[in-house]
Amino acid sequence: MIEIRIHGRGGQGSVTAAELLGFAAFNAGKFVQAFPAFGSERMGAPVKAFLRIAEKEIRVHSQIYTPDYVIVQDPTLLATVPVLQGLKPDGVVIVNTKKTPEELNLDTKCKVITFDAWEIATRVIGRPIANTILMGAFAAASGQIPFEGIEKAINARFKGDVAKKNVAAAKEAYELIKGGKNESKSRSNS
Amino acid sequence: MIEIRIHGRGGQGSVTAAELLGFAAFNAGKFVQAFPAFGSERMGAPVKAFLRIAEKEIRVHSQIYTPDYVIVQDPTLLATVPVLQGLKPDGVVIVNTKKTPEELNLDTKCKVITFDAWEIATRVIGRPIANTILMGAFAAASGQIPFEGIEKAINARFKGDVAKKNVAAAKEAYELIKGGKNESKSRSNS
Amino acid sequence: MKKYIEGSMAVAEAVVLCKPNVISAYPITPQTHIVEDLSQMYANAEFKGQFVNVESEFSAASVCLGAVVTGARAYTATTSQGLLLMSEVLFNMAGMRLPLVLTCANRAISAPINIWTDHSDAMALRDSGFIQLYAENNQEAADLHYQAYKISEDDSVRLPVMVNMDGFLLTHSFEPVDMPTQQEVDDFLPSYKPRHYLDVKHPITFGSMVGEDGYMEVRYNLEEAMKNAFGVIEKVTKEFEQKFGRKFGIFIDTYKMEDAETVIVALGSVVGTIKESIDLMRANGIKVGLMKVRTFRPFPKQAIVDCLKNIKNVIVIDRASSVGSGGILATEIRSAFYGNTSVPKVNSYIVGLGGRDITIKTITDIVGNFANVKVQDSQFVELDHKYMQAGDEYLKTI
Amino acid sequence: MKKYIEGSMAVAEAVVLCKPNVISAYPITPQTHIVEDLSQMYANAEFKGQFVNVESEFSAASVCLGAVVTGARAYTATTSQGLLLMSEVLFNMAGMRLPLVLTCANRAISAPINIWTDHSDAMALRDSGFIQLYAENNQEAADLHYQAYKISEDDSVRLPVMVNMDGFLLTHSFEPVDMPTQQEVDDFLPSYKPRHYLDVKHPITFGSMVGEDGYMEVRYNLEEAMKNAFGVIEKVTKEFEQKFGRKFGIFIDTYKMEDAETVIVALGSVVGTIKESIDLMRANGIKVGLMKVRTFRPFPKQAIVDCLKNIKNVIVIDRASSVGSGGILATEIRSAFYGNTSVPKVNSYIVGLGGRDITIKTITDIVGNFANVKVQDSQFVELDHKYMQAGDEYLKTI
Amino acid sequence: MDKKKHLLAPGHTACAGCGLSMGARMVVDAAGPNTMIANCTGCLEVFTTRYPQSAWEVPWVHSLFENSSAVGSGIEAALKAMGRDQEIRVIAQGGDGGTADIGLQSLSGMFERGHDVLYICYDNEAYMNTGVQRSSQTPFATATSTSPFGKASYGNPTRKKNMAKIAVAHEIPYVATATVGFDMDLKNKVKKALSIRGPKYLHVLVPCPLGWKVESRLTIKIAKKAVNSGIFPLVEWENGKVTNVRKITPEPVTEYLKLQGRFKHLFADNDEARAHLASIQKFADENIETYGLKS
Amino acid sequence: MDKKKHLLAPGHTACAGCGLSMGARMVVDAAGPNTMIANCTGCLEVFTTRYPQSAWEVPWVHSLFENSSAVGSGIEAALKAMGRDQEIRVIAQGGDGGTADIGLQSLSGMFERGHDVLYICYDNEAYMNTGVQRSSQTPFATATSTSPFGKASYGNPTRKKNMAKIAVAHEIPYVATATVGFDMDLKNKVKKALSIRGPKYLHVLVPCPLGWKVESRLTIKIAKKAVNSGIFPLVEWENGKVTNVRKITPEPVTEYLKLQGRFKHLFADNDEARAHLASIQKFADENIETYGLKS
Amino acid sequence: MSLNHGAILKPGSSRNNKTGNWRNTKPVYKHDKCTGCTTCERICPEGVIYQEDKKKFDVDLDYCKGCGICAEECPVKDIDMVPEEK
Amino acid sequence: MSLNHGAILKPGSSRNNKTGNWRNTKPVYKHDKCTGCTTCERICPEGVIYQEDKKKFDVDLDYCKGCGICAEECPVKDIDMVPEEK
Ligand SMILES: Cc1ncc(C[n+]2csc(CCOP(=O)(O)OP(=O)(O)O)c2C)c(N)n1
Ligand SMILES: Cc1ncc(C[n+]2csc(CCOP(=O)(O)OP(=O)(O)O)c2C)c(N)n1
Ligand code: SF4
Ligand code: SF4
Ligand code: SF4
Ligand code: SF4
Repeated sequence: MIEIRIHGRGGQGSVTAAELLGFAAFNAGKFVQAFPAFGSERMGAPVKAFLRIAEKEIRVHSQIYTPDYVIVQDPTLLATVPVLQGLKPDGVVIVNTKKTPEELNLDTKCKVITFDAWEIATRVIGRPIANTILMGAFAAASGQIPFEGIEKAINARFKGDVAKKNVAAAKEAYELIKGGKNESKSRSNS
Repeated sequence: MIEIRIHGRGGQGSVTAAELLGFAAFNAGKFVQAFPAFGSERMGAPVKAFLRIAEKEIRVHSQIYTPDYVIVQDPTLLATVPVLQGLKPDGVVIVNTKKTPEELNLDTKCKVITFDAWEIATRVIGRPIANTILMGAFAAASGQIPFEGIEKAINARFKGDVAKKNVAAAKEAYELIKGGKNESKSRSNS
Repeated sequence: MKKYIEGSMAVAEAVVLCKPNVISAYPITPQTHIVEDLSQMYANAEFKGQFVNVESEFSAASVCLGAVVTGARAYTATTSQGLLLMSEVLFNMAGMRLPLVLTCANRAISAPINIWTDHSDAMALRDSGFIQLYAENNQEAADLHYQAYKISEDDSVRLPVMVNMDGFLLTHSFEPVDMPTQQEVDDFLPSYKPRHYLDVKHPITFGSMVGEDGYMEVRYNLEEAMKNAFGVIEKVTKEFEQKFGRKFGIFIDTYKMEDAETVIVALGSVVGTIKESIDLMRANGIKVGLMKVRTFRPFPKQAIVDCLKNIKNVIVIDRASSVGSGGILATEIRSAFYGNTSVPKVNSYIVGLGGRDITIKTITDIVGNFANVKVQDSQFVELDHKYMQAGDEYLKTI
Repeated sequence: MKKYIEGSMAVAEAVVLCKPNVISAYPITPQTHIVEDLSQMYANAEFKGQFVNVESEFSAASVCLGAVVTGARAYTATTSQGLLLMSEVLFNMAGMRLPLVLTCANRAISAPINIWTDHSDAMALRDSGFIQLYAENNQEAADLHYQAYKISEDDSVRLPVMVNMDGFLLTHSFEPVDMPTQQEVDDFLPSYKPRHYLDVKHPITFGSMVGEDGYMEVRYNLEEAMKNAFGVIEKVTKEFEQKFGRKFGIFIDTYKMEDAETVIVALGSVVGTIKESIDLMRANGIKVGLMKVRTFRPFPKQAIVDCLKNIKNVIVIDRASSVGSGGILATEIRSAFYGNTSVPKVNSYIVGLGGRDITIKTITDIVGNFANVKVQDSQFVELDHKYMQAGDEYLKTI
Repeated sequence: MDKKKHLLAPGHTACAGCGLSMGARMVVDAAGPNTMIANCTGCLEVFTTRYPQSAWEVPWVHSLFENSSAVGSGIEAALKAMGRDQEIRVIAQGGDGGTADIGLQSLSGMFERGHDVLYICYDNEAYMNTGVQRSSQTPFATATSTSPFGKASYGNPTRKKNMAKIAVAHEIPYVATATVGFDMDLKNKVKKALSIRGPKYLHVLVPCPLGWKVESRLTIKIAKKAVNSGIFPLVEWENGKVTNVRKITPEPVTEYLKLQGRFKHLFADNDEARAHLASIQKFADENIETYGLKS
Repeated sequence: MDKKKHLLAPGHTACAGCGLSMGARMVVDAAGPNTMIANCTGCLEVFTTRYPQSAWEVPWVHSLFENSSAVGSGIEAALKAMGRDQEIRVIAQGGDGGTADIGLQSLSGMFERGHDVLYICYDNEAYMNTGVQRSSQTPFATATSTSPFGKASYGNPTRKKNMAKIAVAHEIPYVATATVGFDMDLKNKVKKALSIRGPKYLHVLVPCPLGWKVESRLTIKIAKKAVNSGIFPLVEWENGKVTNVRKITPEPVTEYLKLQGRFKHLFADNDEARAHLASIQKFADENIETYGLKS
Repeated sequence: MSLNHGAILKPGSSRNNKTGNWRNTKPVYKHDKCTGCTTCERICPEGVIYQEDKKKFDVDLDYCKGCGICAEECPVKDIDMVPEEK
Repeated sequence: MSLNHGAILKPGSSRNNKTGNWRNTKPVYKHDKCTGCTTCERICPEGVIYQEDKKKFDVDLDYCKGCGICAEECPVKDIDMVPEEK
């Protein structure tokens, strides 16, 4: 079972991202469970969403405390939310930011992937909404879901032009991350 | 302990009669408990009220099923309500009616006392309200309460002229019943 | 002074002696006389606080809530449908730790609509965080109110208290009741000094939203307050005895327990009837005793176990049933014995629902029949289905 | 067909497959998604009955009541405050023997206000005469609805049913759920044919006032209907298994009980977490099993006793507490053992109130600590008071 | 002589001379047999449906005190959903307490949602079923058991909440006031209301001999006096506009008040009493003015 | 620069551009520090008082969703009983749901009993706290999560329940409508209301960027357009009479509607959409007519 | 056990309850002045005045509670209230 | 255990919650055209625009959520909304 935690802000589509990633994994024949960190938060406030992907039925119903993957939708969260908390030693963090992993200098030995999702979003989709883009990035980074799965999930949720643009943007992120340029080296114990 | 059951109709003051008789007994140093047969009845419908008089604390909280005394405020009840039910073998029934005990011909071996309370009421009080009058009758029949007790109870509830008239009416009934003319012979087993 | 007085009036007078600042209530049979008597005292300027006639029980409780957060002593009374309708507010007041005294003139719950006594109403609120006390007679009903305010407002408790008295059986009965003087009550019950209240000089925010990070701790504190209530109830009851000379069992009370083989457990006005029944049965050589539950919340497990552990047979009389589970008091008593080595046989009876009269015969029959009853089920006593079959004939035709 | 679907949506679709005539509900977190999904299906003409958007939960339940007495199949959903607000109507529907399915998206009760899951809400209604079923996951949540209508409308039962699913944990989780076709549901669930309903051709009077002479018998019939429900639930569950191929424990279900020395008892979504915990503990040689309570009303005493009587240690996990008494499920289970010769040690834990997450560690810690716990009290698990002390400093200054 | 012609049968246990029992019979007779009724708790429910006897000849349901309008909404929705709504009319009804106090919100909801239901408020100006406690419909200065006359109280301190105006403010198609004192008018209003689709509100003044402390034979008289003094104007509103009023030759309100024990204290010989009587006369005068009642 | 001058502190968690947070601050600032507030459950309560932080600088209490007016009544009664009522003003407040739906009855009770309380309804035209479900204040044809647009639905089927009119029908001394779009007017109305003894009702339109699907920067604009189109007239009633209206030079309602995602489906190119737009224009025209809004 | 799950009642079954014995006075028609105006029939709160003929009405004394309204309202005073013999 | 029975809060303690980091764009005053009309100060939903001088207002960026209302409503366009560097 792999566990994913997504950090974002109300209105940025973190919950949708978890849901759609789950859908893609489901279509790929996996058992999945996606859910928000149930809050009363309003637009702009920090939120979390969770996703489990497994090869057998998922029975546990608790939040995720030791994720394999952490996705950070908004770089400002790094300052106020403990996004790295509980991340497994061999875990991966994907951060939407202009900065390189080195510039970010997170207090972790895990692999850190960064890229400017808002830039892609603004350019390709026309709005700074990064959730589908981060889905593409996750697919590439994790190898858990083929890109076609992401595409199908996006098309199941969005229609027409919006869908097309989201797929294109996600694809760009997918290719970018697949390229591996944006990752930190997974540092060994020093 | 003696137990009294009063039958009347909503609006005829049966509950008040039980309450005031209780007050009189209380003033005479007895333990008492007075309560209505709790109903949702409206003016005109048959109602019941109960009274217990005892020499020691009354702890039981149930209705009265085997009364020592039954008081019937309205003769029409005789046809529809089982007023004699449970009456103790040596019990007494006091009925407000024009008829004599013999004319009434109740199916009981107990002592039956009848008199026309409405006649007294209409004449002395000015309204056909018989409850205080029946109190006077009960005091006379039972010997449980001195007439002064009845008088005090009436004065505690009513004011001025109304009180005076009620006392006078009750007194008339008291004297009448004390006279003993209106009673049936307590029939022995035949 | 001993007065000959209706139960409702005794309670109304007791309440006024406690000097609440705000009374708000909504009429419902059989609580009405209490409210009417209070209204009359208000009209006569004998009660000098605010009397708020509301449009529903929901608002009655809410007005009390508003008054208490403002630092006032408040009072309400209700029963049955009214208690259910205000239940959301009652859970809330307990959770907010607001002292209040509420008189519940116990009555059955609809459907079918029925205005007579049983304990379904108060029992339905047993999770709410209210302290629950049950009166045996009108003397106790009145006396519990002085005690209730003192318990409710104790700083280590600060929980609302429900004083239960059987509808009609107590509320509408005239009995002798010893009523204290104002001075006596004042000496016993100090004026209400809340720790926190709405005050423009020291603004506070009341009733905040507490998330997963604290809710459980707040609820735990509530449980602790209930535990604290044990000590406070004991202290207050003893102080009451000292000042007023009337003695109550604190959480439970007993009658002729010394050599009892069978003990009847009950709460409310049936307790008096049971005492009479016991005298009768004892006269016939049957060794019966009584354990009366006066404090139902907090539930006095320890006192109950200590009282009953050496008894052979226990009969629990419930005037309410949790549909699909059985007698409520019986369930809790059986559970209380859990883990005890010495355990009586506990039979459970559902009696007197919807005002069905409980007579001495009812009680003696139950005792007489004890041996024939299986342990687990709750038995409904004295059923007679004929009356309810009245509608059948017509229904068969349609 | 297996769908990847949010719990709320699964329930909404299940409800529409049951073809209710009238749906009426009022939004409240975390039930909202169910109602919103139903609204969308109504807007899309996928649900073809009447959808009545009301001004309060009281009216939502009342609209359902009106619909059912008119011969319609009805549905509502709510939770927490909403459940309390409509409680008067719910007691009434059960007393009037009106079938209904109500989904309760379980949530804590105020105060303090908290929108997260626990079972205080449904538990507070346990006397009401509603049948109560609890779902472990979204598959079960959806499936319980088809079964619930069939149970509710059975002529020997005719009682409303509350299907409980944990708020957020289930309602807001996307999981794979097998959804049947309309044909399959139609084959399983016949259309509603009430015995009596409002009909100008055969006028009847519903909801009469029943006095001391009959109320108790009507309530007894209600208890009997609950007893009948045992048989009907069994029949319906088995028929469901046969038709849909999914097997449920009928009143209770078990997991790895064969050689278990310690058995955890629970209801709701925590059951899944417990299963995972058990696998983990068994891997470490600890012989733990699970008894899940699926049917809480009628309370399946017999099934529970049969299941647990030979167990040494029983751990009851309650996600609700009766303030001043303790774990509600624990109390009933302890009571159920009353009079049994072979009795396990039953410890009671209050866990996960107000959305406090229950993790595998929570469960394994409880099991690990079992021996250290006194029998009688209900233990609050994993308290941390620091957070709630935040207000103290200011309060000390005023 | 058809002893079954009424849709409310005799044998019910209302007090002798009860205006409510009169009104309810007039309403259901006017509505006819294709009517279903949802009823609040209150005198009407208690005196007509104490097990094992019912006075109703039409399908009738009582659920609780505060929800007949929501139950009525559910009946209507069910009839619609099952295609039975064409031939059947739905009435929801209650006393003034069930309508204007504890049931106001569910009534407002019924209005707002536009259910095709006629709501009838039987206004006897207090909670009679529970023993004459004040309601929001109790007139100013009335003595009731929760607004008694006394040293510190002159009876009910507030004026009647104006339910007809509140209903009109809900912008429903039909609102009217009526009374048993004018039975033909009442029945016509019921029929007219039932001919209109959507929510309708009819506020019916029904004297209560017990609560008003009036002799039972005066029920009709007193109801007429309420109208003829201007204290209870008979008005119809259609789509928010007044379309009809009953013209009167105004009698002084004292003619109305003096027959009733509940106003006895207003006839004491002191300034306060006189001032209160004057206020009540003013209320009547305002009605006469506002609705142009003078014939 | 006094960073503490407001009585609603920053740091609350309302959405950016929330009209409700704006309105609440304006109200409490206008009322001043000698004010106590009872608040319904809803966005305002949730975003200002999530433990361990409060944005309120005045004594404030939240109890439930439906009872701030009854809690406010209790506060007022307590202040009176304890002789603290002279210097302190009481405000009860809630969203449109807490006011016009689930709390309507307790509000009506507060009016009827004559409590000296100012009630403020913050009308964002839906249940926002729970995710934009319709309320009785949701305008006709609005898409919400319980009145979505779809094959069988054109959004909300009913018109706004007219709360100001309902309040006026309760015959209370002061009723007014206001909006954050005209902040001075709003504050003046609060002050005027608080200068009057008895129950007062103020209905404040507060745009919600989330629920109305409007850009957060447009909150004030959209509020002004609501007024300037005539769809939300600004009116004051004193003792039942209109004493003041804000005059406008009417803009077409489409100017107001088209900025809002919740009305998007009304701009489809088909007859049904056009018919609905025309109805909405008619509602505005009726207001313009009724209140003489044209300057 | 009863079939009657919801405590359902038969329509009009209140006719079993003869309220006539509540009465203290009873209405007696003179049957002379009646104009056939139907007032009495329309307003009787029990609904137990029946038209037997164009100008002849009569009371079902099984139910009449003796309220006196018919006598009070009869415009031509064709009805007397007469004390019941008890 | 806490004294805080009712989960009571300190007034204005929300100031501990710096909502400034919610912002994507921030208001920047040009401080040239301002007429001192006070519009921005009055309408900021956070109440965090303060008057420093007759014609000089400034924003407390600790709390400003960047809604853009001040810029939108400023009648002389003295305020620009500028993207946050993140
Ligand atoms: C929730 C609730 N509160 C109170 C009651 C008690 N109750 C029943 S009827 C009634 C008064 C009815 O008054 P009204 O509606 O005016 O009708 P009336 O009896 O006067 O005709 C009351 C207070 C109840 N049944 N339910
Ligand atoms: C009895 C009850 N029902 C439902 C809810 C859930 N609930 C809380 S706030 C709310 C909506 C609030 O809407 P509104 O009053 O319009 O205020 P807003 O949030 O829109 O400002 C709802 C439905 C509740 N808390 N209590
Ligand atoms: S109390 Fe009044 S309303 Fe009720 S039955 Fe008697 S007369 Fe009619
Ligand atoms: S949802 Fe709307 S009302 Fe609620 S905080 Fe956000 S903008 Fe304000
Ligand atoms: S006296 Fe009354 S009940 Fe009898 S017939 Fe006349 S009106 Fe009817
Ligand atoms: S952008 Fe919005 S929150 Fe920031 S200062 Fe301007 S109005 Fe205030």
